[in-house]
Amino acid sequence: MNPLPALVLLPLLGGTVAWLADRSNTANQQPTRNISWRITLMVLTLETVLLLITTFRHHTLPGPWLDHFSIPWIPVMGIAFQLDMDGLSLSLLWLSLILSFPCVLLATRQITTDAGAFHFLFLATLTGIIGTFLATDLFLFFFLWELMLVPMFVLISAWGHEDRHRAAIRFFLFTQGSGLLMLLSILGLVITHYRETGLLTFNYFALANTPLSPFLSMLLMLGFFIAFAVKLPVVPVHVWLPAAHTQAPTAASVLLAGLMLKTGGYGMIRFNLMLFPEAAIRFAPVAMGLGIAGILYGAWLSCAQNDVKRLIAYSSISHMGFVLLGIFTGSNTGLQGAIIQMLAHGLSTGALFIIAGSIQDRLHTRDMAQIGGLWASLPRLSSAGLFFAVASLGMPGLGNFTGEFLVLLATWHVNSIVAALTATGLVLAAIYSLRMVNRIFMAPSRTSPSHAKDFSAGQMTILGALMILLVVLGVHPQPIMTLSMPSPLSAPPLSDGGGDTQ
Amino acid sequence: MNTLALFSGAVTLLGAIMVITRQVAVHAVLYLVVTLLGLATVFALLGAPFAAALEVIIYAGAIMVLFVFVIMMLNLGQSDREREKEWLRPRIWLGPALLSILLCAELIYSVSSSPQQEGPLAPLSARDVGLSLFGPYVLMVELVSFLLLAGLITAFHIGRHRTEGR
Amino acid sequence: MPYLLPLLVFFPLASAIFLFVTAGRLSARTVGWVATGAIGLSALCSITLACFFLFSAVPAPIHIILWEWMHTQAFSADIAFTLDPVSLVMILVVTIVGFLIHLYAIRYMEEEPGIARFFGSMTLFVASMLVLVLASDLFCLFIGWEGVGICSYLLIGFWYENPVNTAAARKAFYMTRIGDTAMLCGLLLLATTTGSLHIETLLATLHAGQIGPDVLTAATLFLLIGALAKSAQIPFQTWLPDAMAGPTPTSALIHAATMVTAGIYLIARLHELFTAAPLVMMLTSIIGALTLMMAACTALVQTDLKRILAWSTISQLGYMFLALGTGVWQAALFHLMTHAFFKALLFLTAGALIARLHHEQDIFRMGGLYRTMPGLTVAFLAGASALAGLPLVTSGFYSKEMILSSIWSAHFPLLPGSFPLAHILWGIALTGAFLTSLYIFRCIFIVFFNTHKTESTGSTPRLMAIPLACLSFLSLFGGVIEMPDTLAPIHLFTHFLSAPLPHAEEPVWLLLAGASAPIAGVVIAWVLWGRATPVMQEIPGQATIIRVAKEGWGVDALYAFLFVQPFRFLVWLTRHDVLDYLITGIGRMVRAISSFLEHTRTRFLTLSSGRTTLLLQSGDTLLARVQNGRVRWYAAWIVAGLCAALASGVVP
Amino acid sequence: MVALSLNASLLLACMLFCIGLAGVLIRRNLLFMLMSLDIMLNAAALLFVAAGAHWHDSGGQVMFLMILALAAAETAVGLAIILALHARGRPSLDADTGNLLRG
Repeated sequence: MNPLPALVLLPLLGGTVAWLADRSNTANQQPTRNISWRITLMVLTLETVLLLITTFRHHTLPGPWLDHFSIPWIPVMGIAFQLDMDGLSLSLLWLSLILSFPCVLLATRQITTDAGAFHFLFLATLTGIIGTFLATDLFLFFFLWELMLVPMFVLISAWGHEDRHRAAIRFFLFTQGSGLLMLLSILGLVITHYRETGLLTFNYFALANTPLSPFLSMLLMLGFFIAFAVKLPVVPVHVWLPAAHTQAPTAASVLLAGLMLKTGGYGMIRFNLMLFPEAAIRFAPVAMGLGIAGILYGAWLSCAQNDVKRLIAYSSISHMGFVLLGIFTGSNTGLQGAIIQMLAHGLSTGALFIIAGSIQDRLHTRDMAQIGGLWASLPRLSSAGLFFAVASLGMPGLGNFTGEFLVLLATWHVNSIVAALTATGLVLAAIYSLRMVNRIFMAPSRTSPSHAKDFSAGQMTILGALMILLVVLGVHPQPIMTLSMPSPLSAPPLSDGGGDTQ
Repeated sequence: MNTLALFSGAVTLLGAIMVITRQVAVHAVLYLVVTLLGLATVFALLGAPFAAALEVIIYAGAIMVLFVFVIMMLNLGQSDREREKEWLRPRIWLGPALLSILLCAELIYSVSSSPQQEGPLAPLSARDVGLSLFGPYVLMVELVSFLLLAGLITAFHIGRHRTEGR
Repeated sequence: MPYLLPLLVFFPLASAIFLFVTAGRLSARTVGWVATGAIGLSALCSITLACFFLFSAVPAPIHIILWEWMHTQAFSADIAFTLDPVSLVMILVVTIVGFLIHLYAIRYMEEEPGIARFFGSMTLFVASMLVLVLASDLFCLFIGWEGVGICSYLLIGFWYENPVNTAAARKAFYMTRIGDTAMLCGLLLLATTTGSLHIETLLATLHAGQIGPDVLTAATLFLLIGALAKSAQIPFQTWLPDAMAGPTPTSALIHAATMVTAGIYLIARLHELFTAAPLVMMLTSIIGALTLMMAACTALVQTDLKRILAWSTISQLGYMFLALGTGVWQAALFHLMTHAFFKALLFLTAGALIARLHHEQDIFRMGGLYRTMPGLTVAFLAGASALAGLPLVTSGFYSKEMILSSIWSAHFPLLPGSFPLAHILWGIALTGAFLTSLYIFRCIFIVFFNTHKTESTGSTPRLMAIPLACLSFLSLFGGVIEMPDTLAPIHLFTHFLSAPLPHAEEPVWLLLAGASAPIAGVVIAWVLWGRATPVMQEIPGQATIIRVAKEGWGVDALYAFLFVQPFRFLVWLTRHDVLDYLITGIGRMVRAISSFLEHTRTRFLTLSSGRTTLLLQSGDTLLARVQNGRVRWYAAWIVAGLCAALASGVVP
Repeated sequence: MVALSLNASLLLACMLFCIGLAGVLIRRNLLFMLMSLDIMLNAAALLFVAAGAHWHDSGGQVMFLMILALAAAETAVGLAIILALHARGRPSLDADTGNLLRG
């Protein structure tokens, strides 16, 4: 049995089960509490087991690709349900699962209104994300890409905070609009391929070898780039992000920041760099410029925010600027830096959103001017917050710095002045992170929330696991770097019509 | 001859104008008779003696008598005359008169703009008329008989209704 | 033996993690002892290593690679430790002084509610500092470098209830972070040039001549900026006095003995690199000289006891930079060591004193304390004499004398031989020594020997007294391992560090000058403040220059005016996302336009329909009037139509 | 014998018709309107006769006969209506009051 399709579909099925269970449960006379939550937890555990199997399965494939699965889906159009996994996918899949657990354990249990639907949507989004990391059929990729959006849209607009509708609609418009551009690019690529070879296929590996004129390849690449840039997000099209992150419920914020942004980076590596290498090289200066703009702009605005979640959201923009910069430096170092940065950012920002969400649950405000001095009453939460804030300011020895350092190193090879300019982003990072720390955690206690409950030991264990992972990423990133390098295209795993490969 | 034609035409027109301007119905009828007689002269001058005869006999004779009878039955008096006078203010007749004059001018203009045609004018005797009347136009004669019958029945019906209404 | 190196770091690190995890569950005394025990174990390790080093036949540096941090095509770095004499000196200082300060802090911090946080941060700091010191790879060093920064931040802002403290903490972190960023740039430059940040590889590349002079100058300049920021030299000096907001043990350990000397250590470690960049060397020495002078002058007018010590630290660090700039890094390290002893002593004594005076820090409100606390007086006197460098009996004398004598004979290759920069610098340093002695004895005379002013309570606990005693001993006699040739040819320290220096023949008057300056300072201080009726009770605060000097020469205000306020203002100005507004604005505009269009259309339609209705109505009435059932009117209409038809037929 | 040109008779017919028309339009009394109508009919008849004479066709006089019959029928019906109206209490014979569609 190949576990890849199960990996993709399991959350969706599990989500449906959770939903139905919740509905039948509420109809019951004596409802079991949190039944959908339990099912979700079970699904995630099962998924982890599957991923473990996938990771340690004996790989028989030649070449660097770890796993492959393909069955025809719409054969007339050359569309297949095709999944492939390489180290990059695998590491991002692990990130997805690792982040989902804290989400479910720390953030979704509080959902009381229509919990079944919430968990269903949560798992559906997760399906989209996991599928996006695995799909190598462009149509399937697009399908899953869109699948990610709709549940997230509903999550934000139904369970979000005060200004949720606007935020949700903005999120949806931006991502959906850019997704359409990507669809155009996919179709353009497929049609070009069809004209050249007479073979109608959406297969990633087949399409990778399509001969393209420079202009056309630039055009198609831009289509992909814009879609991924909106997701990443890159500066001029980032405006959906602060609102969406701020207004989303905690679990959705974590999904958004921790995972969904990574699909943008993943897409850039997998599709922009690999499908259109020449165009990407020609486009690199612009992309790098955008990356630097993102780093500085995000950090700068982050310095001025008073809303905790907004501050974290802008810091995300800054961090993802490093990812963009790293991807387009055109060197392996930069690429590895970008990947490490994605993983580390997922962990640190995800955790920060969990903490911000917990603060909001306890104090019912996100305004830093009103929170103030939590250390005395919530020492565990505060120390966790301090740790992740320090991680996000780029502390050497933690994952974020590794990523940033590698990206800066690669950038320095390209242009030292640009890299030096980028490094000033680190100063700004220190300013906004410590500003947050000194407003929330280490500050005169303002409203003494004596009734607020601190994190329990179990919850701290989960956050502790994230901390350990960050430290590992920071001081011993080599195995992960080796693992997570995207496989080159030169060795596609199998020719067409492979079916299940065992 | 020309003089006679002009004179008869003038009498006709003058009579017609008098008809429409009279205040007393009997006067108008009398002027109408004059008009018809003038017209009969014109017919005769146009070489249609049969038509002229019929004009005098039937129109000026029979139909006008009908009018006179009716006027007598209406029993009109001074009040009617006053009312007619009331109704013949210039404010009332000026508009229709102007309209008519305009129409007249247009008609005259269009008629006179057509070229003068002097065809051979030979009189058409009653025999010619009778021949064509019972030759090609026989169907029309039947139609006219129907028309007269219809008129007869209508008049009778209206008159009878009145008597019954009483 | 190599496994002791990771163990050295492990003890404090483990204790830090343990303390953070069990925060709030252990008693204060337990917390203190756990931390002190861990540092003690580290100190034992370092002493063992030192013994091993001293008594081994061929003392070779110990290398240990723990694991590879990363290896890519263009760059590789390892998490690796090296123990050579330079780092051995440092680990001895860090662990022993650290141990003593921890011991002291057990009692000092006993009452604090956040004691676990305090000791956690302190031990974490020691761990980071050890990583910094032991790292054989500049990248690894940078981990420790930033680590000590964040610990310093946490400890300065320990009493976070007061916003002034957290502001000071952030100020310290930001300023050092600016330097760190510059240092990171230097590291990146070196990394791209050599492909590795391993110090030995770096030096090998340097000796192979593969680093161009421009790159070298730029890289060392960047590193220098980092070191200056860390060591609070001009232009970064402003954070250190504010950093005194932290608990006194923190000030002693981090902001006097160890962390602030990281910059000196970095340059000493990379002295070969710096020697190859004469411009940067000269810059280093000039900045050092300026800083020492400026800081000494500032210290002279301070009234806050801890601030006097802080400015004095900056001044002493200036000495070290001066020494580094003139190439005698051994002297810098020697002074670093002795300074760690006596400055820690001074801080701890001051802390004990302040604790007993109900947190009174103004020296002019103290006085005559030698009667009530003779022990502290002796300790403070020991520290002060070492700081002033009273000849022969204090360690400070030997280290300062070493610096002074080496400056005199320093050589700056970039300058023409006739320009006596070395002599000018020597003059500044000598004046500095005089001022040092002046300000610290001013402090002593005012605090200990004047009329009694404040009530003091309790007595110094034994647990606090023991470290003071140890440090007093070290301050007084720690310097005898290295002496000027004129006195005795003892050069244990320099021999230990490197090949023996070629000792130029020093004139005796040089030594005499160096020895007499502190004595002169003491005498003048006694004249001014020490006698029963002092010449000057208080330095007049009215004079503008004094006020300015008291505020650190207005640099703070200048920075606030130049950087902080504009930054705050700009951030405030741009607190809203312009692009967000732009796009939202476009959206709004589109909506406004469309609604305007809609409105206009509606209005137009309403209007036109109204008009049409009106028109139709009027037409309707007209038609209705036409349709009046009056035969004559119908006829008239027929006629009119006929007229029109005819006219249209006739007229054209 | 034939002394009138077609144009002259046409002119006469037109004028006569317009006078009749003016009568119809001007007079409110039904009796006068009826008389004016007769004038108009006569004008039409004159036109037929003149045309017949001009083209020497007896059809014109046949048409005259038909108009004669028409006029007779019309007059008969019209006068009957006038009498009926008069008998029903509208002695004024005002044409303008007959617009109310009421028996």
